[in-house]
Amino acid sequence: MKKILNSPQSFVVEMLDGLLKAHPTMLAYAGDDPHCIVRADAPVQGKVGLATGGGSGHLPVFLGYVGKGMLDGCAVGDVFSSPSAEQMYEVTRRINAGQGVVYIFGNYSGDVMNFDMAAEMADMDAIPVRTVLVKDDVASAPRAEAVRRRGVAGMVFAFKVAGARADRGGTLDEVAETAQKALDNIRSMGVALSPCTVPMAGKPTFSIGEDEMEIGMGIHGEPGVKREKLQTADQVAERMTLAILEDMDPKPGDRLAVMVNGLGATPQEELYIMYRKVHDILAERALSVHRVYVGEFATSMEMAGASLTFFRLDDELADLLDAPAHTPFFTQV
Amino acid sequence: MKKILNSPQSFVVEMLDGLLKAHPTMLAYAGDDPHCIVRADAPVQGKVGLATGGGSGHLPVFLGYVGKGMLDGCAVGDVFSSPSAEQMYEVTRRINAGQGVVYIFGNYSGDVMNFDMAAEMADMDAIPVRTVLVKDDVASAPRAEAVRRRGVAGMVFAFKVAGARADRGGTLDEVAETAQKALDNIRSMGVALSPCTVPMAGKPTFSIGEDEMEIGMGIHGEPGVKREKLQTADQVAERMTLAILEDMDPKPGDRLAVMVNGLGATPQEELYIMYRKVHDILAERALSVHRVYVGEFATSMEMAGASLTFFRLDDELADLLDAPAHTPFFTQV
Amino acid sequence: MSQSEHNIDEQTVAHAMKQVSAAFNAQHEYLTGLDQAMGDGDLGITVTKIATALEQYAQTDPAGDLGKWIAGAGMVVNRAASSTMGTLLATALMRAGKEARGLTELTPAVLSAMLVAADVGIQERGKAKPGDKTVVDALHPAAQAFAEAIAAGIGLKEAGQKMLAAAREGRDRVTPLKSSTGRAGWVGERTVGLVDPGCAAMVILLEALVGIT
Amino acid sequence: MSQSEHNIDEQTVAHAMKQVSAAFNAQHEYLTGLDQAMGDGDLGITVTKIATALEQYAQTDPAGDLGKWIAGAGMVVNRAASSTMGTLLATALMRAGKEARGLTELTPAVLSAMLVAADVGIQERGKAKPGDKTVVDALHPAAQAFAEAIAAGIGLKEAGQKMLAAAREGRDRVTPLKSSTGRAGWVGERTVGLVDPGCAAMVILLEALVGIT
Ligand SMILES: Nc1ncnc2c1ncn2[C@@H]1O[C@H](COP(=O)(O)OP(=O)(O)O)[C@@H](O)[C@H]1O
Ligand SMILES: Nc1ncnc2c1ncn2[C@@H]1O[C@H](COP(=O)(O)OP(=O)(O)O)[C@@H](O)[C@H]1O
Ligand SMILES: [Mg+2]
Ligand SMILES: [Mg+2]
Ligand SMILES: [Mg+2]
Ligand SMILES: [Mg+2]
Repeated sequence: MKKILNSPQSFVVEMLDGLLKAHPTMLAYAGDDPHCIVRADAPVQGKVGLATGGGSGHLPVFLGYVGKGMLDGCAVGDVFSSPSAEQMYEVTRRINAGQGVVYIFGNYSGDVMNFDMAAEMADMDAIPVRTVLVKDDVASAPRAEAVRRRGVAGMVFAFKVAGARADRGGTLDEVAETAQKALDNIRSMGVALSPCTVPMAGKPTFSIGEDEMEIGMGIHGEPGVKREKLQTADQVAERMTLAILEDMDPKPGDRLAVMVNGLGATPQEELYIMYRKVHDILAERALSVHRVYVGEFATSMEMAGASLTFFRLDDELADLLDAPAHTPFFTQV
Repeated sequence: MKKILNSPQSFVVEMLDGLLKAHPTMLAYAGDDPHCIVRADAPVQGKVGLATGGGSGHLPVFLGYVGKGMLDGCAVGDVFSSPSAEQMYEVTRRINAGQGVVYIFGNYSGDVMNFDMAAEMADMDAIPVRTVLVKDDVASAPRAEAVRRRGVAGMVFAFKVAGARADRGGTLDEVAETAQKALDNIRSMGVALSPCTVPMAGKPTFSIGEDEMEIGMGIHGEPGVKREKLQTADQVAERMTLAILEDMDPKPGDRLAVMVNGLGATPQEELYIMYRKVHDILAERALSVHRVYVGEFATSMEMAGASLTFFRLDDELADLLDAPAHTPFFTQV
Repeated sequence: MSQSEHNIDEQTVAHAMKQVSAAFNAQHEYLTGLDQAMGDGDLGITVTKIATALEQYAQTDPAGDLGKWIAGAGMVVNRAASSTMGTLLATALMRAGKEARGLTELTPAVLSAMLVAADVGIQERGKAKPGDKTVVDALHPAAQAFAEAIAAGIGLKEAGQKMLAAAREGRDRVTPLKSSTGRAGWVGERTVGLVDPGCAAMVILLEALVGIT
Repeated sequence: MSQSEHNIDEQTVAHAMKQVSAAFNAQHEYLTGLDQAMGDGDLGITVTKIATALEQYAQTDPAGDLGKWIAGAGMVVNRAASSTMGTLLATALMRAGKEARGLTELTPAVLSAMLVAADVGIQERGKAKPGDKTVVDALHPAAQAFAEAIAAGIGLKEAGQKMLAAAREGRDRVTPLKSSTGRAGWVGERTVGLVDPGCAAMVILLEALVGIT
């Protein structure tokens, strides 16, 4: 295992310590447990709170989107594993300004169960909570079983528009509905070229041949659609684009936001080579591109690979997506 | 070679095509040669032009900093090799608004010779040019031979403050002097854990043992100070911090901007673990941290490793660094 | 045999916790391997964390309320390990604890109720049903077999063996099936023939418990 | 031997260009290896690009002005390969071309002046001096030896051999030294005993040129 760290045991806590030392005006600990992080100005009066949470190892997801225009708090788990219900509840309590809290997180059973428990704790304290699950990965289950799909990079778009809706005074139900409406229009798919290593495990999560890739792999190394020979950038981009479009079924003239996301080790040059092909296919189909995000938005530590996300916009969603935001990892003007 | 690309030959041109398709309102081709990129609104009237250039494979360096508040144009070479003098000159010509052009680029002989030739061409066309060389890597030569040092991530700070100075109406000489003053106060050092592969070469630029690192390695794999056993994050951060501080010799109370830069494959979690230690050492020495930049600012494709840069600020430099900027890879509000 | 010989006192419960810890520590690599085959690989880490947490918790004083104490172990487990398995185990401990509120000794009937409550709790929390190839497929038949045996007046030791046999049988019955829940659900066809890691962990846990009765 | 037998015509210059291309193509892996040992590794790519550019350029028509044509080759080389070696070679071609302006044939004296101009140009552009362990250490003695031989009235063929011997000797003379310029300068002590890749490339180029005289 070749990582810059002090010890696997201290990995997450030291990462958080560094993050809060680097961004003291933006982030703060919710209380004594370093795994509970909130906006430095939490609770934001008059605003619905937005919380997320999940395992570490995905920066900027999840914590990196806590800040103005996006999230209010985040419960941070160990690498690739859910934070506890207590931690989620601690965040909930600290960001609730009396308007309630919306949970937006990925559809992984550990996270789902813990957020369910946290919501029960919040309920006992009379904090109203709404839960919106991110299930954007089209490769993780066929359309008929879309409820089983896992959440990947598309969650960033949900954070963005729900955050903007909350900023504009949306009620608890309105913010949750906006997040759900966004997610109904968000689809993603990934490809992995190399594994990554969980510090505590010390060895790669899976192995993959020198000339192989896995289309559809998830951000913890969950198996994808197919393990096969490495293809060209155009072929990979085309397959992901077509798979998403087939699932989403947009009409000519529809407006999309596009995200090409690096999983960790893939150079940005390669992401742009992929975007080029995506752009050309969308143009051919008369789909217009409203905004483009290329970079690292949801990673799997040092995994090589990329994911593609489309977000179909109507006027409301486009307007919310365009709103400014400012967090440690995401600044939009 | 495991990369998402179509062919090594088309790597740079397709990357540029993707970049311009993704950022059409920010970037434009200078003319027929796709390697010459300028701001979409170039030339900016009444402003000194800022140009850079160098090999590909370092995104966001160099091209990613072309935009509002930073650079006006960039000549883009093949992976790890200089663009041609003609290309640099083409950029120069297109961004000159009559106030002349400042070149800021890294001290690599290919780039130096070609920018020298470009300046000669500009001179023949009566475009005044000033050249400022980036030589921030303290590991690349001892202080006595600082003129031989290579330029690494510290150049981003020089782009930033020179860009702000130009925006505020600085003359050609003033902008060049500001860039030089900044660079006199900028020092960097890197560490590499893995090599990277130039697409055209098809195999790694060097090899390094499973448990080894190289302190002081450059962003093309130039040898560093020492090849040794992998150390802890705290040890690595401390060595780089102390080496830079020794060279820079700041006084208690001095203000620094800090950049922890990932070379490509290193997860941001690890960068923050390093920043934590840097922060603590600076605090011990009563050095104050004005701004922190953690992320990928100057990469070596998929190389694992990181670099650390300190930028000592006076009021003028701090003010220029704080100015807003908006480019495809760098947005500051 | 006197009635109290069949009962489980505070010390024995604490000892049971330590036995489970030891078993998890001994088997974590095996569980990691099973979980990796399912496209994940954190289960070994999870049980190690649970082991450390329980070992430490076992040093604390039940203070006359075994039920509260066991539920407290659930909180500790959730804090220490909040992956699926950790959360389910935490839920199981909390629900089991509820059945023993205010007690200083656990009778066979209470033990049986605790196991059933754990089973119900895990099903409610995870929403998996028997046959989905999850930990439920080991725990549910085990809880049923134990409850039946105790209800039939069978001694604790023998009831424990019946429970264990049912757990192992349940684990093996779903091995040929395709996983449909949790992470393994995404691996689909490739899980056919693979032992469910959660079932394996549950059998290890029950073996450790029975070992001390 | 008639005077014109010693002169180099347009066709021969074009042929020389193709020979250099072929030699670079044949030796690119060797040069990459040398450059990698110096902590880089792009020199093979550089010479391949130069080879492709020159091969194509050699098809074009000198149109009665060999000097302009050779200088044009320099522009083409700079465009195709702008690493240190490419830029220096481009500079060399531009400067050499200047010495042959308006000519349709190159006399030994012109050839000698061209080589000296190339040497001067490379030193001006790169600011390296003999002994710095750069391409200058192969080219400078070669240009000097050739100029001396031609000035002494020695025939082209023999002068070429003297030039080549001087280039090889220059390359070998600096091998034991430490590189101090360019990328290799950063490798410091570890370059002692390594052949300078630029010198090696220059020897390959001169060998290809001499091969056709
Ligand atoms: N919804 C569920 N209900 C019950 N058990 C489940 C459920 N999902 C997964 N499991 C069990 O959890 C085991 C995996 O545990 P663990 O590795 O902790 O999960 P994860 O890594 O997904 O958080 C599976 O083998 C299965 O037995
Ligand atoms: N300043 C210089 N002047 C002359 N020759 C130089 C100079 N710097 C480097 N060289 C030569 O260039 C060779 C390397 O060429 P190349 O690989 O193209 O350089 P780079 O990769 O640095 O652009 C060296 O072996 C050396 O002979
Ligand atoms: Mg897990
Ligand atoms: Mg080079
Ligand atoms: Mg697991
Ligand atoms: Mg080189």
